[in-house]
Amino acid sequence: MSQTVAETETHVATPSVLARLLRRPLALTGLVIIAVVVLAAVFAPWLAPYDPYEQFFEGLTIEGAPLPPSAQFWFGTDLVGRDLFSRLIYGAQTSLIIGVVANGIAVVIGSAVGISAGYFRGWADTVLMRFTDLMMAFPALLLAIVLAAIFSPSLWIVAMVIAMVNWVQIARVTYTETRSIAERDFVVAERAMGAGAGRILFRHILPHLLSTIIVWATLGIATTVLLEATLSFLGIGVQPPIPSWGNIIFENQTYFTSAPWLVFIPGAAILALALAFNLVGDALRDILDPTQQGRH
Amino acid sequence: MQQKTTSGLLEVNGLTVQVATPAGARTVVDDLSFTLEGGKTLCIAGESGSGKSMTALSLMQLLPKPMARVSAGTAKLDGRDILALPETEMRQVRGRHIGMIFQEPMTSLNPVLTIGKQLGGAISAHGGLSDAAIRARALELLDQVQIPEPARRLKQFPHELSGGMRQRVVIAMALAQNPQILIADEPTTALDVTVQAQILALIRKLQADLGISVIMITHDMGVVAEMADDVLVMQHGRMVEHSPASVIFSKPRHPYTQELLAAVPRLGEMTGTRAPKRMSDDPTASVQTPAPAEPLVAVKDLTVRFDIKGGILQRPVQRVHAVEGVSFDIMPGETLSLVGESGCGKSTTGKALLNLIPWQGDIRVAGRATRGLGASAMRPVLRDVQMIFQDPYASLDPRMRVGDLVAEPLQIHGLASGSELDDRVAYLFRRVGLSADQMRRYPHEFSGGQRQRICIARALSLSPKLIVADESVAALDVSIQAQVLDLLQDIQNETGMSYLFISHDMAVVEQISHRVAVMYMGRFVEMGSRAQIFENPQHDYTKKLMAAVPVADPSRPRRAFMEKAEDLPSPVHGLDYTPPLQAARDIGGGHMVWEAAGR
Amino acid sequence: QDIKQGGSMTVTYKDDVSTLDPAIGYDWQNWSMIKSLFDGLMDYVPGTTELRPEIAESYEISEDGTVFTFKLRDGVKFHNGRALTAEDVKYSIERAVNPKTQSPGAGFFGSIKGFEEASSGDAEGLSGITVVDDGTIKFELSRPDATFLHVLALNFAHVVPKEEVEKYGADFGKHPVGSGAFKLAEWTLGQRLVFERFEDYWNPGVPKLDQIVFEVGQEPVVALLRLQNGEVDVPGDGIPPAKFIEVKNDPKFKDLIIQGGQLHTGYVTMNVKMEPFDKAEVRQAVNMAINKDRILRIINGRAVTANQPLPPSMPGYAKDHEGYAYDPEAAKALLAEAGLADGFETELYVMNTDPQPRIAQAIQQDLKAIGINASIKSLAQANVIAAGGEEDQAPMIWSGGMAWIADFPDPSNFYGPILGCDGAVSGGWNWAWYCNEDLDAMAQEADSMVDPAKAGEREAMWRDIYLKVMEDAPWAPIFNEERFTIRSERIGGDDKLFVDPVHIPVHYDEVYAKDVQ
Amino acid sequence: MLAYITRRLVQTALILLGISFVTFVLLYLVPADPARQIAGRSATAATVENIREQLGLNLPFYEQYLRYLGGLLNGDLGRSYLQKTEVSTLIAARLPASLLLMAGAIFCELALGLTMGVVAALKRGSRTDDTLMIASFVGVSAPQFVIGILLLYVFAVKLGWFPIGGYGTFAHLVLPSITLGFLGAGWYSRMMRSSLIDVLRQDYIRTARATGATRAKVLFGHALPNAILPIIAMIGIDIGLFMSGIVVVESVFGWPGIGQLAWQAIQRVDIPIIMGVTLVSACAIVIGNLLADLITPLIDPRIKLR
Ligand SMILES: Nc1ncnc2c1ncn2[C@@H]1O[C@H](COP(=O)(O)OP(=O)(O)OP(=O)(O)O)[C@@H](O)[C@H]1O
Ligand SMILES: Nc1ncnc2c1ncn2[C@@H]1O[C@H](COP(=O)(O)OP(=O)(O)OP(=O)(O)O)[C@@H](O)[C@H]1O
Ligand SMILES: [Mg+2]
Ligand SMILES: [Mg+2]
Repeated sequence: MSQTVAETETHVATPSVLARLLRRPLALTGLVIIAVVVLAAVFAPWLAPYDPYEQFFEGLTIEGAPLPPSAQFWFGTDLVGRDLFSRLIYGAQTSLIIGVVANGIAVVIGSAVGISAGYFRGWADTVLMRFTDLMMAFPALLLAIVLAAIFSPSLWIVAMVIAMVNWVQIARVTYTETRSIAERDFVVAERAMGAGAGRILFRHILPHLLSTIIVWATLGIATTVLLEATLSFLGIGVQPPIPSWGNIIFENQTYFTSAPWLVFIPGAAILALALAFNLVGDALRDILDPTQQGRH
Repeated sequence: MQQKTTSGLLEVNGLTVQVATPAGARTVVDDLSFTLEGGKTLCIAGESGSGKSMTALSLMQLLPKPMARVSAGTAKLDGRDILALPETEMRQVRGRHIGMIFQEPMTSLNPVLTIGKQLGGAISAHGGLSDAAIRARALELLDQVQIPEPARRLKQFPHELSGGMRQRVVIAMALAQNPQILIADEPTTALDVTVQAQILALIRKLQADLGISVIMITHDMGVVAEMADDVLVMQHGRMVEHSPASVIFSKPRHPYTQELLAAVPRLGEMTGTRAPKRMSDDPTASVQTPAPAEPLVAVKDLTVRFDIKGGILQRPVQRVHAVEGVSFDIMPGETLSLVGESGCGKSTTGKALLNLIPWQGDIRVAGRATRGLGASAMRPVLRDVQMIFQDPYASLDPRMRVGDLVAEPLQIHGLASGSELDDRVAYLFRRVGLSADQMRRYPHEFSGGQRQRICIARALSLSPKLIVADESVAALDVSIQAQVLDLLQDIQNETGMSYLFISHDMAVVEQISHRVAVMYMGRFVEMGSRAQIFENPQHDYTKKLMAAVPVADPSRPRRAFMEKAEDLPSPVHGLDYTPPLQAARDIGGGHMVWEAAGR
Repeated sequence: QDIKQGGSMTVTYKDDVSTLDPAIGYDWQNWSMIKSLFDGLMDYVPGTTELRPEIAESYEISEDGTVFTFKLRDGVKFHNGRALTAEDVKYSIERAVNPKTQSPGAGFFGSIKGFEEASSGDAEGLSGITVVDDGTIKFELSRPDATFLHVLALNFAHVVPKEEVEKYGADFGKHPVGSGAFKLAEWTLGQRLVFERFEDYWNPGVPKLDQIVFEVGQEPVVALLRLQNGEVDVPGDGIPPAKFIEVKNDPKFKDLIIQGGQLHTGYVTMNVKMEPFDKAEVRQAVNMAINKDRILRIINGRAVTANQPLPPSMPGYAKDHEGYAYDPEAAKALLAEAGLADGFETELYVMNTDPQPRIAQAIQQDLKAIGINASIKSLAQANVIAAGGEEDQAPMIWSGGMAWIADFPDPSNFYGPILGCDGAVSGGWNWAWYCNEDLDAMAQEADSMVDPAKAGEREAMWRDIYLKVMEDAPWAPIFNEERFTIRSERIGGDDKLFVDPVHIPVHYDEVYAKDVQ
Repeated sequence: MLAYITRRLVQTALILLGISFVTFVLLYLVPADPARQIAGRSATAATVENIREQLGLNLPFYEQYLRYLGGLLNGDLGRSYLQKTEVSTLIAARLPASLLLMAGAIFCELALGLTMGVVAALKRGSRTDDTLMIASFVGVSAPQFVIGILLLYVFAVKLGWFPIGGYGTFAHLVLPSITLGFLGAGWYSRMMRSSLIDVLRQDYIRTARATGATRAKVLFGHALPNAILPIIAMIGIDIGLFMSGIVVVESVFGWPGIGQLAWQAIQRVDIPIIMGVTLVSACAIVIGNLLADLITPLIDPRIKLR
């Protein structure tokens, strides 16, 4: 049938998602940036020219000013005389750990809440979604700040805090989607065959949510990286001297006129990483979501 | 009537349309030529995907932009090639010279603008009219398309109108600037038969009154017979036959045309037979007339109401009376058909049998009462009752292989596993006419008819005693529809399966049923054997339904124009609504007619 | 001099001005604002720490130092026009002591008779204050108090008119009415305050300016940039580190920078109740491990190294004390002596505003060199203070940003709450939890030497106390901050006025506008 | 409609109740003692105890909360511990600045975002489209504090076109608005683009074109009213983002709004202010959502308020 031909074309017989990502220039750029950051984070001890914690005596001028980029210190030094380049490389670890762990937890919590509320309805739906509504109405940053103040901040606490703030979006999205999938004929058909909730949830609904979840997970990493940076920027993030891109800016922010490199280089790094995840996430959204087709 | 001229009003020559696909350009309309004469109706017929819509869109230069384009051909209108006109000039042609009606009345009106705004926009598309003049013209147009209370309609939004009304508005918009040509792309496919009949009659009347030429696109040979002066049959983008209507129906030359016509179920063709079509061919069939025995399914006073919630506390404020006190039995090996128009409660009745929705009343399946059974208690019942859903594609999980999908019921009920399971599934595939090596494919890799077979295979896997087939052929092209119907009947012949066959198509129902129940507004109005219903319809509604079915015979006198359109009454009522009493009347031989009590 | 009055000045602050109620205000921003809006019995000679009477014309101290009698000036008026009387003075001090006022300064009046009863709410007023007549007031103390005149110069002892306080109730702090050189003309919350010259001020030559505009919510860096643009006259928070070198090296601005001492010490506290800081050797080792010169460099040399609690400009400062010199090797040896040759893990609390975390990191690196692994806890000020007030929470705190700045220039002011046993309680400010009964007794003794003739002896005693403290080394003093501030070219006045040790940061009443001269 | 609004308001009240509870619990857990902060460094233990009593801080948790709720019902947000002022006065004094900033940001968002989105949708697939979409990605990825500092550095410090922070004139508003609106502009342009592309594919657009309507008429009369719908739904979410954004933007630009108030209060654990600002922000978010839900049916008649 001609109809079949047409549909085979739209539901492409997947030449892996990765391959399709690589075909898009923007997504490719994003992947390259992510790869660079990941490599930097993983191989930091080998890549960094200096110990990121070492406060060099010659890292400050006599007056105590940081040094601008030079052959010795590629990105200059910070306000206590440490090598900015090395700190950026180690800072990538922090950003990625937060991005992956915090966001991973958020994704798990969010999808669990969304799916159960969306499928089971009734009181589970009411309780979970009212709670989600409540969390939606919370100004996220304020919540994060208060949480960070309660549990005195550390890398893992920051990750938890971010997870507790970020799951809401995913819960909403998976909830709506689960509800609509649960109404779709094939789920009704499953019920007509006598299938139980577990089977329907895990074999039929979850696979359909997977692409949504993947997309939101990547987009969420971008948000998470930014949120961590913001918390650090406000001085309640990862504790010094552990470098994170956000707290490098926080420590140096007032120097934006006298030592702009200390603010704008890490700023550019955050931007690049968030941008990369956004680009990849968006491309995934395109690739994995058949309703968004017809772009690019 | 216009003067017949030697050269037609619109002359299309060598029209070729290509669409861009990942695999390169694909020709979807191939070298199409025809002439539309003034005041005549040209029907373009053909199955889904044959390029009918593309043809129409290319004449308006409205092809979906980057993907599709006209790669060759001309279309002369008043000496100008409208395929080659620049956009600004083409805009003068659209609406003024050619008006167009689209397939989907539900989506072809802008949901956020009032009817008045949209109609007004169409009237004044080329400017220069005062508001009063626009309004006057709008009222005139609405009156012309027989919409009651035109002044009120102007203020309404599309979603506040029924499908039929909307399609009338679309027609009014197409006529707004007095075009010479009206292109109607499947204008009635999405509508109920009774409404379809009204719209078709309306188009004919307007054509007669205004003397315009019509290009009518349809896949329904019945509609063709009702409307066409000339017929152009398309297949895979090519024209296979182009003749006057009378010729096409009496002496179809091309095999494809013949096939198309053969597949069309014709209302009344089975007059005089007792058993369904397939069985009558085969007198040795095991079950001819169902022997009076214990009913397989007994439904008493089935009532389904859906609450509409609202107010501060989200309490129910209104109620949809989807099914109201319906009772029927289904015997082993029998096909009971439910017919009726959209929203009358057919699907709801079917779903209630499988406990997919909450209901009241009493349902017994093979003697077991199913009321209030939980999911696990229902499981054994579901071995006896299975359902095939209206849309085969939607009811197959697109991410699973079809083999696994068919195997699922067996796994759920723990009936087979391992190689036995594979064997059973392979058997089921062969049984529905698919090859076992297609098991590893995904649903989207099949055609509509094949998918419906997969659904049937899945329903069969539990060897149920009853299958609820909900509009199982409605979405299919006629030729495929015929195949699926045959398959269902073959299975019944072989296994003595019972069907609850849900359909809105009287012609299909006539072919397959032992007994027929006509539904209207959640109730039965008439029930009886096929012969009783089709040869001796009693209830007005049954008669109206049958009269509305277009008949694929151009020689039949065309139906007269009907009264002003009316909206179907709504099944939504207040909470305190008590449905009026009905009285059943048995007029002999199990032929029941329900009428309002006290008549 | 004949300095013409008139003109206006713009001052910026980062943080909001919370309240201008003299009994309550205790912030960097409002301290000297209150001094300009209100007057007390005593004040200091502008730019110095030398006491002089303000609305008191003269005073007498009894032989035993327990009775102080003040004669008030004539013609002192409140901004609402009413004449100020001795009754007001009494009311104001009693108000500060009254627990309902929740004054943070109530404790300063502890030596006045009847304080216990009044501060617990059992008595209405202070029995030790007597209004002799409209122009005379008498204070009776329960014990001799050498600091009492300083106490009367504190904001908490400034005079408020009862009727206005009662009119505004709890909101008096937003509608201050005093008898000071300026009165409040406008207050847009969170944005700006405008002070206007009080025409009826008792001292006709003061103030010099007609108007002061305070803009709040301005980051110090922004304030300085605006000063460079000529929009701001005095950045209230001083020159931010980020701009210091730049303006210092800018010929246009370098002469406008003013340097002055400050009654401030930055130190690291070590909780003597927590292991291993319960061992004096460990605390001494920490003192020796910190490279204070490098820390000075990090803060662009805007301080001098410290080796004792008192700042150099404080009476009682031990000039020739050598303290613990920077010597990591010796520090290691000390650690080894304490049985911690392998070092240990600990935590260093620090407030999370620049440059404190940076200083903490420098300290951290120094400690690491002798094997102490201190992880940094950089928290909001309130959280650090809360941790310091618990016996078992914060092993080490870098005091920067929350450190003690003396309320008045007397050595006793550096002891009680932060090193004495009184402060070593839950919720106290003695974060080292250092409590030496002998020293407490000595302090008590020193403070009862009221006789001005014995001032030298008293000073020596205090010097001794602080040196003894340093033997136990509950603190590692790091530096004494120098104040560096800048003013616009338009504003004139003796340099001392811009680094006034009491009217911090600027003596608003005395500076003048050059453009009206 | 009325029933709907009433129900939503009841829901809002419940949400605010929930938020007040959660915030109260969280702040209760914050390790800082307000009484000691008020008492100051020279205070005796007795003074601290006395203050604690006056503030009711020694009451059991639930009693403290009920007290707070009681005040809340009378419109009393309590008094700031450190500012010694009614929280409602403080917030009222600062709210106009924040609202102004938000208005500026919304303007930037819409002006920039919608224009970019429409242009990109109309020029789909072109280089313009690509450039605009990359710009929008930068918008959604850029940390606000970096953008803020960068704008300040370039346009205020280096070029001197705008004042360096502060509040008062229109010129003061420009940079903070852009900073705050940048993120939203990115989102909006992308949403507008895909929404418009989607709408332009709809049948009713084809119907409109088939009547011979001009491109402009089709775009403005038919497509945009539909394309704008998903963006209206964003209002609520947007306000949530703003509420987070103003803390950062106001601190960078010294803007005297409630973000700055909140930040100062958090630093000093001034619990009544934190509570107050959280509730006001939550209110704003909920009201934003309510507005979005009320506006949508005005544009989209299919949506009925139930
Ligand atoms: N936008 C498009 N992009 C690519 N191919 C298309 C597009 N629209 C239609 N086609 C293909 O063009 C062919 C002809 O489509 P057309 O819509 O003209 O069929 P039709 O005869 O109108 O069918 P139906 O009865 O289903 O409406 C089909 O094979 C279809 O798959
Ligand atoms: N879950 C539901 N909630 C509310 N109303 C419903 C629900 N399901 C069906 N209805 C309503 O019940 C009525 C009967 O619906 P049903 O699906 O049974 O009609 P149908 O005869 O199958 O129509 P069609 O031919 O369009 O499929 C309709 O008015 C429908 O809108
Ligand atoms: Mg078509
Ligand atoms: Mg149905």
